[in-house]
Amino acid sequence: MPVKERGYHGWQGSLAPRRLRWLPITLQGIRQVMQKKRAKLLFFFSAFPFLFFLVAVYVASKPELRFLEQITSLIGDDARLFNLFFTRSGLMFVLFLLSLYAGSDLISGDLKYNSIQLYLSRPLRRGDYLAGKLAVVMFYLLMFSLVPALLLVAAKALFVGGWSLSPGILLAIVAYPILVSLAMAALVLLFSSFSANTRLAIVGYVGFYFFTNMLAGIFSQVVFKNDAFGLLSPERTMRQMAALLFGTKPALAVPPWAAPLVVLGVTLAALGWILFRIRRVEV
Amino acid sequence: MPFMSSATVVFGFFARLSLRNRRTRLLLAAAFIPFVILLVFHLVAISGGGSRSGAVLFRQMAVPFLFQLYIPLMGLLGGSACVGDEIDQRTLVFLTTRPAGKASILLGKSAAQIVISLAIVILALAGSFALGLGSYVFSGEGMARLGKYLLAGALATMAYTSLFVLFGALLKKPVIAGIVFIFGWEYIVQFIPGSTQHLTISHYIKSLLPYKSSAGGFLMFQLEPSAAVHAVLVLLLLSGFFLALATRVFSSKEYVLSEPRI
Amino acid sequence: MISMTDSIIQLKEISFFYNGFQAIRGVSLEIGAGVYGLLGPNGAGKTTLMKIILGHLAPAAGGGRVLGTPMDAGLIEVRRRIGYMPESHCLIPGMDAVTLTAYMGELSGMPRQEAIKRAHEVLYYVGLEESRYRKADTYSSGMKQRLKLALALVHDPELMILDEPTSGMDPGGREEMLELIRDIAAKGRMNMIISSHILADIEKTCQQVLIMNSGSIVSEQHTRDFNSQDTSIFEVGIKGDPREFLRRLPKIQAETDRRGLLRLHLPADYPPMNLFRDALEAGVQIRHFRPSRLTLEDAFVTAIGESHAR
Amino acid sequence: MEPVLEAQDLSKWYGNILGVSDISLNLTPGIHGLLGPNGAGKTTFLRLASGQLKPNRGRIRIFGEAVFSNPGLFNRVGFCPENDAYYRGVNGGDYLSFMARLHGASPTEARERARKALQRVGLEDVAAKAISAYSLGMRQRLKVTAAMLHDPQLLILDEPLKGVDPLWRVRIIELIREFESQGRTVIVSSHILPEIESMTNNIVLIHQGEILAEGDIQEIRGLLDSHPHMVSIRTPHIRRIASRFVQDNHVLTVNFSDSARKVVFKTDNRDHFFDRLNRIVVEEALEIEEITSPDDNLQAVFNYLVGRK
Repeated sequence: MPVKERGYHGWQGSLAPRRLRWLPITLQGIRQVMQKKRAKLLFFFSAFPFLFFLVAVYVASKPELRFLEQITSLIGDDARLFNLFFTRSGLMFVLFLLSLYAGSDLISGDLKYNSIQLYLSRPLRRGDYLAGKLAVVMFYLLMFSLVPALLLVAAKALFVGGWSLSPGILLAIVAYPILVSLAMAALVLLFSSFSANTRLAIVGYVGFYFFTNMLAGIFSQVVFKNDAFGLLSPERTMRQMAALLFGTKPALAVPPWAAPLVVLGVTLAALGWILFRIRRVEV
Repeated sequence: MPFMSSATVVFGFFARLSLRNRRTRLLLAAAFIPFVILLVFHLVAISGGGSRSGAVLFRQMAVPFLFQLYIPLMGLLGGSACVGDEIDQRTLVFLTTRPAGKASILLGKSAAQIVISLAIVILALAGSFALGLGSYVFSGEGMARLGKYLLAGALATMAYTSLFVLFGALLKKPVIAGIVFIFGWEYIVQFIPGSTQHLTISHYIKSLLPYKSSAGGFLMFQLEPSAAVHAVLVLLLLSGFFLALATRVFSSKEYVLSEPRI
Repeated sequence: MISMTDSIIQLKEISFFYNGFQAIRGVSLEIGAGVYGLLGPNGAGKTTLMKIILGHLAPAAGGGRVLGTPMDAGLIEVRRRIGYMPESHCLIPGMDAVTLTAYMGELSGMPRQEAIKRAHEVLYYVGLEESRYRKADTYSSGMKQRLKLALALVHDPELMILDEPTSGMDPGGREEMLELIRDIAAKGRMNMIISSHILADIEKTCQQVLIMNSGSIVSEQHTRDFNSQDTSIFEVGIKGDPREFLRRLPKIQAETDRRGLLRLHLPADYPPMNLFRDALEAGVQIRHFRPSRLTLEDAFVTAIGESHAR
Repeated sequence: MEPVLEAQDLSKWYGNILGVSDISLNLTPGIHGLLGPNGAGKTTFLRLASGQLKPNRGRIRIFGEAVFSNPGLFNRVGFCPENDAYYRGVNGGDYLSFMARLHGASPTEARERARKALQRVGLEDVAAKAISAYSLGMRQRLKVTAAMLHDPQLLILDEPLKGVDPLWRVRIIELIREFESQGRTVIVSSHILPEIESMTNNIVLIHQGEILAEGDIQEIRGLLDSHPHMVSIRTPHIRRIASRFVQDNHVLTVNFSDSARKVVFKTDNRDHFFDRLNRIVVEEALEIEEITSPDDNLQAVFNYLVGRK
């Protein structure tokens, strides 16, 4: 009878080079956010805009519910419907809260507990680390923007019993949430990478969000009466971009390329800074 | 060791420490955002750009930013750090195993935090005011106006910092609670007319601000101001009360600096 | 697989600076298969050198090959094949030991199911089987040390770099840790670099020792060379008053070591057995008696010199 | 003698995790070594002794005074915590000056005390360097000297030698012994047994939150008389020596090892055994190469008491 020898045993498998080296970081991060306190509660409230629009789509598809027409007329065409869902349903604020909840401690926690060296002792580069963390936040943001939007598309098709969506709108429905999630994830991670102190990250991100909104409002409407200042606010910039993608009337009178340029610029700058910051961490 | 002298020593050390702190530098930079904006505005105006007066910019931008956003958030960061940093960095033991009472330690630390914050707020307010209102500052009326802003700013800084010192001494995660307080409680209550407003700090601060127009937006919403003397007294009393309570909590509570090692 | 003749690490003229302070001063070295000890006082540059090998720090000058791969270009490859146990405590809060270990395995390129299975195995191996579902942040420092070893082992690397593996462990735990390290080296044919400032640890685990001081390697030798005997020095442990005993001995050099033992330098004309007679006459018992050996500690002190102690 | 530290039925738990339970202890001047495996409750005990924690049950008094919320006591007590903690952005000199100021020193006096304290542990050259740039061992030395800063009567050191390199370890042990030689009290916990041995014979063994044994290391030995001791002798005359002891009532077993030059006795009375051995060696002029006790160290006591072996 062969008896397994006591003591150390090697591992017989082989370590395969992975194409998506960052993927385990993302999956693990997603699981960890799920285990946080009050996660379920937050997710429940985050689904409100979707539930509301689901009801609206249903009502709009039923001629017998005509007495609600005043409401349903607002979502007359697909472009308006999804534009409203993305920008006027409180979804922006929900996404802000979600990014704060999922992302504010993602890097600061690793700085505090000295765990970046755990990652960098594995076959990972700093960029892989950042990509993995970024994808965690993006996952939750997409879960409550892209996914419900696609569900709405499906619901509409079911309720109405036909397919009426134009490819341009479908593209916008997919592209908009991805852009928003990327930008927001980059922003929250930017604040998270400032220090090992998560408190600073939270206060900084919250302060930034409210302050830019305040500033954009005052500048564009009171002081300068120039819509370009509206782009100071992430929320207004996103709305502007949505209008552009969905072909609805934009709120700000600025050139069409301005909003995407701001989003892209801010995102790239944030990612660049985080990489620079991680590089300077002594592991 | 006598209470006052140990509080003074603690105050001196932490005041100097916080001057070198990155967080203080970040806060200082943030406080001067309105100032920088005003500066840019003037440069643009000189070259023939903008049309609105600096006074409007000061009132519509600098005041809401500083009072509504900056002072509460700085109070939250600085106040909760008084105890929070000592726990996070596990340095509390260095202070509590010396012959200085815990009350004097916390008061010294809080005082250092408040003094630094006051300096920042006063500098930022006065700078923005001067830049926004120009030569008006040097008139008697302008001085009085600036005085009111500074008084309101100073009292707000004290009240918020003291409150969040208490939060820091009491709670494990003071920042979340603080954010809920600032953007939840203080914000929602101002939409409720009547005496409920008296339960917020911002009500008394608003009562002290030298202009009462509601045109400026959400800061002035639904204001039924209290008398100035009344507001000053309440803010002072509140600060004292929060600090006293914080020292009580800090003196009697035990803080476990790391996980029990079992 | 690396054959025994290949060199595991080759470094050429490595230099490294921290804010203008030269932490590594032109270190060149060649390490073959086997277990190497890296010994030196705090601040000698042991950890820095290890981090350079791992690619955590980029040397200001010099380069080399690790496991046959060029250091800079093959960063990912090198990190896949090395297991690193850092000195500082590092963990991901809120994760239990199995999850953390499996996670690290996955990051190293193991399939998830395999990683979980292997995590259980290595945790059992390092003696954490009973607390493997506990959150790692509630571990005592000895348990964290074992966990870090498990993390370094999970992907069965070719080279392990262990930075102060026994720091913060109680004596029983320390012995077990050293036993594990010896077992891994023997059964797993693992190549290792172990840093420590505890001499006994290195003596017990390593075949070769590199002594570092102020950023340079000051000495390289076989551990077995330390055991050459010097018959004129004896270690003596007595029960009773040592003064009376020492008074009876001829004028000799005597010092007390950290364990309270006397180190006696006997002159050639004094037969060592006379110690027993003198002890009897002085009314003390000799309870410990052994020719002193040149220990790693002596080698260490000689190599580093007294300048450090000042 | 009036005890310096006095604990009575001291118990402390964190939630449902036990820290220490029912510790009763009286410590008099001298060095006391606190030993126990990781998680035994050493740190919890020392945190109770330094007033960082409140006991759930029982009481602890130092110099007859309660500890929690009694800052005045720390004029006479110095404490070195186990955590590797420090104020970011502060240098060693300023840190020690601050600590001295908390003891009521004037600014100039504080700087002078800080300078001396740094000198004591060889850190005078890095006085102006940020503590965060120190190595672990240097920070440890700084904590130790900070605890001694005000020349206290009682020094409590939690793992003071952790991470300190061998040369400085010896120096710190010397410092501790010098400190004690002036009639003062030191309580020190350590993982490294030879170091406790080189500092003191008074040990307190803690295990799973309880005191296992307390007293002189020899007394603890005495307690364990049933625990037989091994004595190993290397000599060319193993059979002659063995034959002298075979008849001895206090020799339980005699083992010859493979090398044929070594014999290992197990005895339950070491005093008697060594007395006879010394006489035989002298009387019969035997050649002895080596006498060692494979289990005669703290480690053996420890292992025996905590039941590892």
